[in-house]
Amino acid sequence: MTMMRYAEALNSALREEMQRDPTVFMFGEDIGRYGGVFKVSKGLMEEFGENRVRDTPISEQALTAMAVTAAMSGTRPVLEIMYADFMPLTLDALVNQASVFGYLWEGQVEIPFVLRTQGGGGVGTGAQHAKSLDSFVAHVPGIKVVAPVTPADAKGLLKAAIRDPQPVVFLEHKLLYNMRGEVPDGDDVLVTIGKAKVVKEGTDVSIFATSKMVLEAEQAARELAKDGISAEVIDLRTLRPLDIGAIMASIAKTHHAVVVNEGWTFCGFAAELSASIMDHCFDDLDAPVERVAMPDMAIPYSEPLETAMLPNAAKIAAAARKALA
Amino acid sequence: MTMMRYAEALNSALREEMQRDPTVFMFGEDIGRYGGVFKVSKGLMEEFGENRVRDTPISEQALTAMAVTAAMSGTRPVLEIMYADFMPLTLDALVNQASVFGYLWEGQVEIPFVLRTQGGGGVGTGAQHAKSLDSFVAHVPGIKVVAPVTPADAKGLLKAAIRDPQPVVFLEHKLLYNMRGEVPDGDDVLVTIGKAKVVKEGTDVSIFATSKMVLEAEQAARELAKDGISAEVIDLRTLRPLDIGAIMASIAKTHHAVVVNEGWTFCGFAAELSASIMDHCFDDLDAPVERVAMPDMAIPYSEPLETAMLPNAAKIAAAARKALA
Amino acid sequence: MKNTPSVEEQKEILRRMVLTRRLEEMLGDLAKQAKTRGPLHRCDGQEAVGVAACAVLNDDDYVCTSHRGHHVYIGKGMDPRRIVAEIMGRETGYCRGRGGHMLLGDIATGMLGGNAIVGAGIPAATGMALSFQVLKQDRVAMAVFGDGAAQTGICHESMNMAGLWKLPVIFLLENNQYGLTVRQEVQSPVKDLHIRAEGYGMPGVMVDGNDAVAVYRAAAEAAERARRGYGPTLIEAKTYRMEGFSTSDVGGYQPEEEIAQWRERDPIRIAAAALDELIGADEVARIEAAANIEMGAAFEQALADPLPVFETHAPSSAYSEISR
Amino acid sequence: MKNTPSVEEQKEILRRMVLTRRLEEMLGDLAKQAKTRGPLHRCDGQEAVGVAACAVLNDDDYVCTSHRGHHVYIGKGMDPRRIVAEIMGRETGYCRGRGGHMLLGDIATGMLGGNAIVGAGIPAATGMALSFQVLKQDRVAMAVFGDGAAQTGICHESMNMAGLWKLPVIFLLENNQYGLTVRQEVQSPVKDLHIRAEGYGMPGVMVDGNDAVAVYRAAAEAAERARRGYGPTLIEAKTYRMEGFSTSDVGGYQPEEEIAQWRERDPIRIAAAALDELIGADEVARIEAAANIEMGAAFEQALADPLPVFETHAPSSAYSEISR
Ligand SMILES: Cc1ncc(C[n+]2csc(CCOP(=O)(O)OP(=O)(O)O)c2C)c(N)n1
Ligand SMILES: Cc1ncc(C[n+]2csc(CCOP(=O)(O)OP(=O)(O)O)c2C)c(N)n1
Ligand SMILES: [Mg+2]
Ligand SMILES: [Mg+2]
Repeated sequence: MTMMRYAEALNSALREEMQRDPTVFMFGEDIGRYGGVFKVSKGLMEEFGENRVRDTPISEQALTAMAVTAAMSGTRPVLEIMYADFMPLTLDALVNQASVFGYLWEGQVEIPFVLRTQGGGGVGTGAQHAKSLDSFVAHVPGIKVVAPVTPADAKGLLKAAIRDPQPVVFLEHKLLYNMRGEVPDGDDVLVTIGKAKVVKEGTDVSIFATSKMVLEAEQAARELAKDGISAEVIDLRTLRPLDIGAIMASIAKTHHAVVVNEGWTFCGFAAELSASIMDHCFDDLDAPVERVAMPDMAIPYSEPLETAMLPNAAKIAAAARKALA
Repeated sequence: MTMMRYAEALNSALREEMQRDPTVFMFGEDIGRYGGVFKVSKGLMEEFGENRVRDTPISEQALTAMAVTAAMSGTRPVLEIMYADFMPLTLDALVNQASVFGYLWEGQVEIPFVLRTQGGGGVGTGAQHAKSLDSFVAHVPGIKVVAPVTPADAKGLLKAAIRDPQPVVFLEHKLLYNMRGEVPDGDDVLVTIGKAKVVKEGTDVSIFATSKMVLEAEQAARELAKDGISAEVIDLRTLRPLDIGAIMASIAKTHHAVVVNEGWTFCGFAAELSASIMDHCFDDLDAPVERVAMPDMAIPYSEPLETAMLPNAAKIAAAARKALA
Repeated sequence: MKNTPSVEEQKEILRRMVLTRRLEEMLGDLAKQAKTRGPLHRCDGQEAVGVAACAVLNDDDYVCTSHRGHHVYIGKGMDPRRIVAEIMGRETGYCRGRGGHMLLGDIATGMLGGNAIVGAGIPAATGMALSFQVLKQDRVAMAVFGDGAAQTGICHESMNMAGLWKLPVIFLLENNQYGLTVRQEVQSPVKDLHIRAEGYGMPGVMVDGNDAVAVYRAAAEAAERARRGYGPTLIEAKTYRMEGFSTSDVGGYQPEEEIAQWRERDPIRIAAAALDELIGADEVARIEAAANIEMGAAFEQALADPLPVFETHAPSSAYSEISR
Repeated sequence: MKNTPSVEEQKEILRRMVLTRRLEEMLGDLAKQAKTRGPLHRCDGQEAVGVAACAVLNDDDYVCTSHRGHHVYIGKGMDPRRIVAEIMGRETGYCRGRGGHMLLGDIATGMLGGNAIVGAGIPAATGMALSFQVLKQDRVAMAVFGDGAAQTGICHESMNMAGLWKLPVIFLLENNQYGLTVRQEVQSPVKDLHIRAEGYGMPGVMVDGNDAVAVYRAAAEAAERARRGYGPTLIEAKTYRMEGFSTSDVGGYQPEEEIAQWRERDPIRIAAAALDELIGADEVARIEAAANIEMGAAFEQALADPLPVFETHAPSSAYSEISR
């Protein structure tokens, strides 16, 4: 085990996979000379050269489309999209290219590419640089979507994503990069895509979250514990494919559920969680699933406004109490 | 009342609104000289001239962004995007422009534009020309989304959309254009955005749908009636804002619900319907809400494949039976 | 640098052009009998562009085309029977009926593939060329796209990156002078689109798209440049689509006189005339007759092939998901 | 056609350039004290571009700028106090604190607005110009954007449509030679981006972006063309950002010697020197001093203003929805 920051864990995953497999290459805006605006690719251009680590023009739409076909042609591209807010620019390549050809040309091509991006609010980056648009990408068949919260999962899932034969959208969070945690040593420590993790066991209510919202859920669980409420916190880690088995097992025990997502409420990822629970766990539920997500509005800049609207531990705890009331 | 086709109803809405308000103008690919590939804008360039009815280059991304700011500058643009499959290209303008500035510059600007498009499968147009991507647009705060099924609603809602101060995405369906129906006469017959309609009353199970799926739901209700099952069919008409009151009223009566959407299942619009029902109607439900939507895969071309996967009356009826089992 | 087609190559080009024309005609007939499904975009009149340009490529060079790609399918050496089978939605088609006429793909011949999102073939080929460059392979990618597609944002982004990185890609702009129904002057303020190449630091050349030899030469030169590491080329091939936009098209926007003028310059007649001089009219006629027969047989076989059944086409490996 | 600024105009331009510089410096100081929120993109060194170009516009002409728009805010005549208040997240700011420094908008002065999606200001201004043309109004729209933004697809799509329809729009490309951290040769294979104008059927001109008078002249000519119905112009103003990309920038990618060279050509010194000859150095010094004082006062007032409270900022009319 080595203690490292989330950004460092990602960096070491990239380095190891590039060392291991010469077909892995990276491209994206400012990822090369500068090492990425969040420093995730620091030192990689120096190590692997300008052919395999490329600074690009500001052209998200073509970049993503190029990643798709580069992946069909013998390489394993890792594309960085600087902010998740720019995901709309990548969607044609995901929805009309990767998703379509993965199925239509099944057996002829694989599409092993990773699109890394980061979203989330909390530091005044404003309405165009703080969103979580998880449900846009999670809606697309044939695309996997992961969103780790710990450095260990960040490393293990990124390595798994790079080795995966399908496109994987890898969602990071700007407030996680400096978080530290123990990361297992060894080049082949992968984390399986599609497996949730019980972060804290509990018996009264299940809280399901991904990415930074897992930290908020853990905080909520600690607050609830003070009132004698035992919350189980599940880090889904993967948004698609969803580990519905883990969800069912937890709800079978607690009979109450809170679903959390930093994206907008309406048609957001939390809606899918609620609907999936409706599909699979209705008879186990003693109360409606509570959704905790972003109010349906643009994210304001000013601190009191932004802070008030983001989902957080207090809102999660309140939702859990409501579910149990 | 006049009997007309859905396409004609849209055409007359456009004509009347352009006659009434000189700030309304239209643009889009092949909408002018040719009258639109679905002939919705037939004759309008002749009547209103090339300044107000414009054929455009193939540039969906900029066209949508231009509609947003044209709308801020004194006009009421109506933009046609030929296929809903191209919505990803329009999303930056919706998510990062219209949605953002509608709130940030509230009080300074209004953004009265209509984005018309059409989706849906059934006629072998293939994986890039048959999708319903409703949840992409319905996820965006500040955007209204409507999807009428009858010629009367098509006309009344399009007129309301053009007069609305907010952006409205207007979802048509390629298989509806030739459907005929009675349309009320009179220039000011609007249909209120955000109001659902009970298409058929029933007592055993509520079926919620929009656009062409309403026809499938009606057909399902007829089949269920043969077995003595009384289904209530609700045409939501508007996806956002959702008429949750109408949904609650129906479920309070039937205690069973089927939600239908032609888009993909995972993170699709049907998921939001299920989640909204979870939020508001849990105690009224005697069984889990059944989701009927597209399987999570690209739409195949060949007839037996496409036909097998599209949601239809038989699948809706089966879902209703399951809910009641 | 060799950039003139040999006699053998010219014969093969003519053969493939005739195969393509016959494919279009037979599809047109079936469409009139309502035996096809969905819109079909015929490329009658444009055969020289797709066929002659593909003739300079190897099997492991990739080509991306548009919704109007039949000449590229045939040009890249795909099997007529399996093309027809795909277009007719059969299990024996290149994509087992999943793709249809616009979305064919065949990794074996490097036709990867059709694309019905206008402009999408441009970054597609650029991405392939990027992969070739990263792997330091001696391979070229080519995008075949229309004048309408040239107005899309991804065209700009792709050409900029291709010029910047000197990617081994050929941009073959098939200027048939119409978008869907609108003339080119309704889509762009400039008539000659290859002039834009300068802004991307690459050569832009114009050729007569109805002259297979001219297309071959330009493509050969571009491929050579790409292989030598000098980067991309934009080739604008002026041509014309003689049968309108698609089978679901009500027509009326291409003036009759204009169509007639271009029929005079039918690319198959031009290619045949050039060959007449080299191998004699009889041999040319034999090539054409054989191609027509071959395509007829392809239809016969393909139409006898089975339609797919849904059960064997449910989402599987390409969409493998653990828990659903 | 009048295209040289009067003495009065030059004085006002200088005043606004100094206001902008002082704004940047004071923000820089506050950022160092960790009293600002989020990244700030200073435009020190680029003041002449935004200020002098806006000087040729009327209040009802619209301008769209980028994430680096302070010179445009001031240039278009916005009130320093309310600008600062917005940047500091106050209720008295132009957007009541909702926007922050990148997303300001003010319909009254026609600054509509900042935009942090790179390239998005380009179709934004084009759409405004479209509206003006539809309504047959005598108004002009201007997009101010960077060399990085010039590589986006929407830039191409917008310029093509503007050229096609002869829209009354000015494309002011502020080439400060860097994207975020990458030099322009890492972003584009061509050094001079205005050459792309030819591909859109519009004139492309290059000016010294550090010379306010040169910028004014080019913008005045472009505005005149637009008003007369001759359509758009692409102006490439070569300039430099002396303080790096943003306050969250760790720097290191702009060579010191390069920065030093450009400091020699500080646009404020160039504008002041030109005015020295016309009105004397004392008067120039008075203008500068007054501007510095004005901006100081703006900060003092704005920082005393209240922060917003969430309750009055919940989604309301802009998001009105009937049933939720
Ligand atoms: C992104 C996108 N926009 C619009 C369409 C609808 N469409 C299909 S083909 C076409 C015209 C294409 O023109 P061009 O590129 O010149 O090709 P041609 O049909 O002339 O071969 C249009 C608008 C589409 N398929 N994709
Ligand atoms: C679509 C998009 N991609 C990437 C970014 C991140 N980003 C912000 S500014 C910038 C560089 C812009 O360069 P340029 O247009 O030259 O403007 P400058 O900062 O030099 O003024 C980048 C990449 C963004 N905001 N939007
Ligand atoms: Mg064309
Ligand atoms: Mg720049």
